[in-house]
Amino acid sequence: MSKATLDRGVQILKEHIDAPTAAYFSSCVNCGMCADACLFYTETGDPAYTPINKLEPMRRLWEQEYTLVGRIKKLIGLSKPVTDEELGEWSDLVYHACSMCGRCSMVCPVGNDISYMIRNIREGISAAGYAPEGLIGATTRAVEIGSPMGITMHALNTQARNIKESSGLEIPFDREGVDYLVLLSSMEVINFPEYLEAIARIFKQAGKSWTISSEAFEATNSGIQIGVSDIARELVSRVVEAAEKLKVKTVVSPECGHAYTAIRWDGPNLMGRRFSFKVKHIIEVLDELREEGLLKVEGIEESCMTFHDPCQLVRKGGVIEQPRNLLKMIATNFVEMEDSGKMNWCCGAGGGVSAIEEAEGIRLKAFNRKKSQLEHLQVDTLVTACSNCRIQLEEGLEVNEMDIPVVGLTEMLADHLVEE
Amino acid sequence: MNHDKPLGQALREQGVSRRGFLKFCATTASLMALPPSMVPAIAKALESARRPSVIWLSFQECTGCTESLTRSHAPTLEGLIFDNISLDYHHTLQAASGDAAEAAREAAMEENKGKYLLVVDGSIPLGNPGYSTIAGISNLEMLKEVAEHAAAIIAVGTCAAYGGLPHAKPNPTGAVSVEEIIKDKPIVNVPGCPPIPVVITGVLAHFLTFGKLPELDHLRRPLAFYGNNIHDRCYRRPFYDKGLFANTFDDEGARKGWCLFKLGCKGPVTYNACATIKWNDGTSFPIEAGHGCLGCSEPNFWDMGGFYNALSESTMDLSRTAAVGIAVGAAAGAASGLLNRRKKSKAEAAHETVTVKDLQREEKS
Amino acid sequence: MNSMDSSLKVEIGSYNSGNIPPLMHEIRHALRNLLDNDETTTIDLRGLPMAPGEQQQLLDILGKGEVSVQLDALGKSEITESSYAGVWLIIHYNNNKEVMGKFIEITRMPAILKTRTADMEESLAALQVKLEEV
Amino acid sequence: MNSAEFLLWVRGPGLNIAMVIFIIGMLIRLLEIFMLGRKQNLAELRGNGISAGLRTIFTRSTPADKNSMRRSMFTFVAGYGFHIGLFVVIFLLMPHIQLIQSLLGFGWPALPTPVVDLFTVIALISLMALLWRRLTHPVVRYLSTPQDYLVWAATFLPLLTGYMSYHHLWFPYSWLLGMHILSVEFLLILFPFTKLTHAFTLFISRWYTGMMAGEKGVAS
Repeated sequence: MSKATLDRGVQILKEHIDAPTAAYFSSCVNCGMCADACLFYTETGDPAYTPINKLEPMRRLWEQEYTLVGRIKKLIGLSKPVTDEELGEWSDLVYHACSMCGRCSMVCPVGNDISYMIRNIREGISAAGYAPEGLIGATTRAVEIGSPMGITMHALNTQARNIKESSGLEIPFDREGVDYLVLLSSMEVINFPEYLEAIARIFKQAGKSWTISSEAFEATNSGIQIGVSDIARELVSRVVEAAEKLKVKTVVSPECGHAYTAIRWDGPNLMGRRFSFKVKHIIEVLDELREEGLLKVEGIEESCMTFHDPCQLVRKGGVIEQPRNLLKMIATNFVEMEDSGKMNWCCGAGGGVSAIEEAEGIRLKAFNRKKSQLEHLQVDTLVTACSNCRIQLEEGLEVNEMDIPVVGLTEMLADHLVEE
Repeated sequence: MNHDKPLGQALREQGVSRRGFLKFCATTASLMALPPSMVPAIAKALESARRPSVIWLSFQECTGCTESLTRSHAPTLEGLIFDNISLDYHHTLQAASGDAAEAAREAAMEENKGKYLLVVDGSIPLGNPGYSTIAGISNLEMLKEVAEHAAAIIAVGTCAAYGGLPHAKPNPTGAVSVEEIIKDKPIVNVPGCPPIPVVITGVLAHFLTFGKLPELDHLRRPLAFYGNNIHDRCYRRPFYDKGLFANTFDDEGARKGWCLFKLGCKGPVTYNACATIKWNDGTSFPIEAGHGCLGCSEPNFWDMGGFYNALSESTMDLSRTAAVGIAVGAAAGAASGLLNRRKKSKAEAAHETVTVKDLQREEKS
Repeated sequence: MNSMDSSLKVEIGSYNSGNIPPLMHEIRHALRNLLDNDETTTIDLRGLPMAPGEQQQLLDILGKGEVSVQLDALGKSEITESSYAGVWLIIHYNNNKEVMGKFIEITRMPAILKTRTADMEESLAALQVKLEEV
Repeated sequence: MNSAEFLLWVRGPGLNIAMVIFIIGMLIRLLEIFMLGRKQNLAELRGNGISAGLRTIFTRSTPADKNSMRRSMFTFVAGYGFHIGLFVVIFLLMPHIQLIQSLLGFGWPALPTPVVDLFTVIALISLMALLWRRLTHPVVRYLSTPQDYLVWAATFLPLLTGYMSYHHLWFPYSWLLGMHILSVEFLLILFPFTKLTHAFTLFISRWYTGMMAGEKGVAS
């Protein structure tokens, strides 16, 4: 029996209101600058999509519960309580119209980390039962099947077999004591099987041992997106247990944004303990191999290309220079997109937006930002390092009838490996 | 001199030439702080002016105001004014005393009923009528009696105008100003401790010349003399604007004559003519002598938070208030913070693991 | 001079109320007006805030001209034309030689110097009487 | 009440009342924030959070990047104009320094009054521009609550009355000075209970945000 109620949502919000949140709400002066940084506002012009507005129920709850004046106002009936209707209404704002890209957190003049709070308000809204159907479905599949897209080991095995047949490369499963435990996102398994082969080729050339855990190959974490820490913890713990069981040195997050955040930054905090292994994004690993001289490439891409920075890598992960270092090995005609790096604009599908069917309209509208950036640049190839971004970019370009191929950085590097 | 002759005629009979009369008019205009262009109008008015009867009552005062007046350049043109008013009662200056003096007052009141000018210096004690009496008559009683048929009242000095030093906390005699007692007569306040002598005579000259009181500000002070504050007319004002201040009475700034704001000068909130008319025959005034303005022409000037505290400082000890605030605030903040922590811990303790089954509401599924 | 003197000495001349230049402008303007419209202007120096020494500074700037007249009526008066023709300085004293008023008059001839008609009529009558006596 | 009594009240009891409410209120607000606490970050850190937090306290006073500045140009210009003007007026006008010195026991040199006057005008114009924006810009109008307008007025009044005092506009100086001090007292009393608190808490916000980002190796 479901326990989702308003009270539960409110109680969970109370758990998540901490000192930073209180400082943030105390500091906001409604200047509206976060709106200018949010593509859901800039591409729709709807003031309701102003980032700080997406937190209004939580702000009121903080005021009513955790400030003296708010408590007095509540006591004498001067404050507006948080209601079911309101949380239902706000569900659209915090799930459909926010990809938790964190641009707002970078521009806020008083220094509020708005996306940090969005992550927390999702906890309350989901516990109150107002998470979007699509995300609930993905989360349920992730918990029950092991992958938000319902991929099973069976599908992965088939893929491994195909790779073996076509290239002769062995995909190692469940090997102990290897250098890298490679995780995959279901999107890669379904849409971009080239990734796995690329990994196999690169590690082979570099002479690194690696493996995939048959118990935990999925990197994505729907619990993070929907905002349920309990579920996020369960999903992360599968990876952690597998990594510890196989005694690997490093867990490698795939070309995915939030998966990296989920394991690298949120993982230890969800588990409540430090990890015995390191967590790295595949791009970080590749850049390390490059530094060590273990990544030998040949041939140059002469087409004009640019790189789309996944938000979770740049603004939440600090991975900014690595992809550029790698690209420069194989591309001469590399141009930076406007606002690239730390301030890059989101593709519009992060933070779970891509899993919400009802959000398709706004998701494609949000893509207009990327579209105009790309129109401005006139590139031949768009490179990125996140499958979720990649799917959104491909879809957006197709809808807008723009013929620009979107390529994963890992695959592109693998294509240039020196054949031995 | 005949009481009933117009002033112009009376002066000529005294042998004052027409040039002398013009000089008299020019200096009178200057005295009243009226522009020189007013001289012809003043001459015309003075030509036909008739001398009024003046009764001067001194209550709780120090005689400083009378001193200010009489110690100024006598005999002077102001003296001439006094020659042309009939000072029928002034218990410090008159020769008569005792019953004769009181009789003179009563006679003047009777003779000029409704036309005489009443000048008051000193405050009136309301605490006990016996605190200050003249010929056995309490100040309150005498003021009421003389004011009843006065044409107008001039309250000379800060005591008569606003209660003055006797009114200072804790005001043991219950001293009040003239205007707090007399409500139905035109009153001019000529405050100052003491007022500038030419200001006193200027107001008298105005009454003599035009037969009415000058234009007043919201504190019933003649605008001609009290229209500007000391700060705006002060020759040290440029130092204020440049940010050059004396920090002590003997530092470089004090020697160079810089602004005295930091040393407690009340010039910015004091309306008086000291900075322009100056004192002692136009020689100097307190700021020129190196001391800040005390604000003596303003009500309650003695209680304005210390003569040597800058105007922008608090009149009370803020540091103690701040210390109390910090102590109370820290305690209250800690209490409120602890309540918050308890609330949060309770919410955490009540936490039940959210599973995928809990994500949809009953009514929805 | 002892040390007391030097420590308490006010440095005259370091003051500048800034009032001299506008006053000079006013005088210039009044002189222009006198030439163009034959209008006289009187400035009462008592109404102007002056720093110590500034009034003397002003008088020094104006300087002394050709005419200097002494009037004796209700005490002395000094009427001097400054080095700028048409700009007069008038100082009225009382019988105690104290300054009662200080004016700058911009005029062809200060009004106080002109003989009054009434005085002349009286003089005429007096002269007549005198002649008859002779 | 005459102007002298009024001035006496605002300089004495009024200022004391306002000051004590301000101090108590702000301490409550600050302790409420800090005592809510935050969980320790167990992830392997990429950078030093403390130095990043300290850095962000300062760097957030400048635009994140050129394009963000261009997009929010109006807010930037008016915001800078207002805040810089206000800072200069509060901390570099001699009478204000004198008050602070009487409270803390130390002071610092002042700017010439006409310069401060110029900054007052800048602050006043900026504030009016920001109000205009609040009333007309769809986002800011949408976000604005009655409190925003109250706080605007409470900030505008001390600047306006201060400006009026210096220039003797419309009322006698003593009344203007009294009104000026009273309006500051109004501001002080409102301060802890409105978003005016941001003047203090923004440093906490920047600190936390800078630290959390810095631990991930992101310069925020």
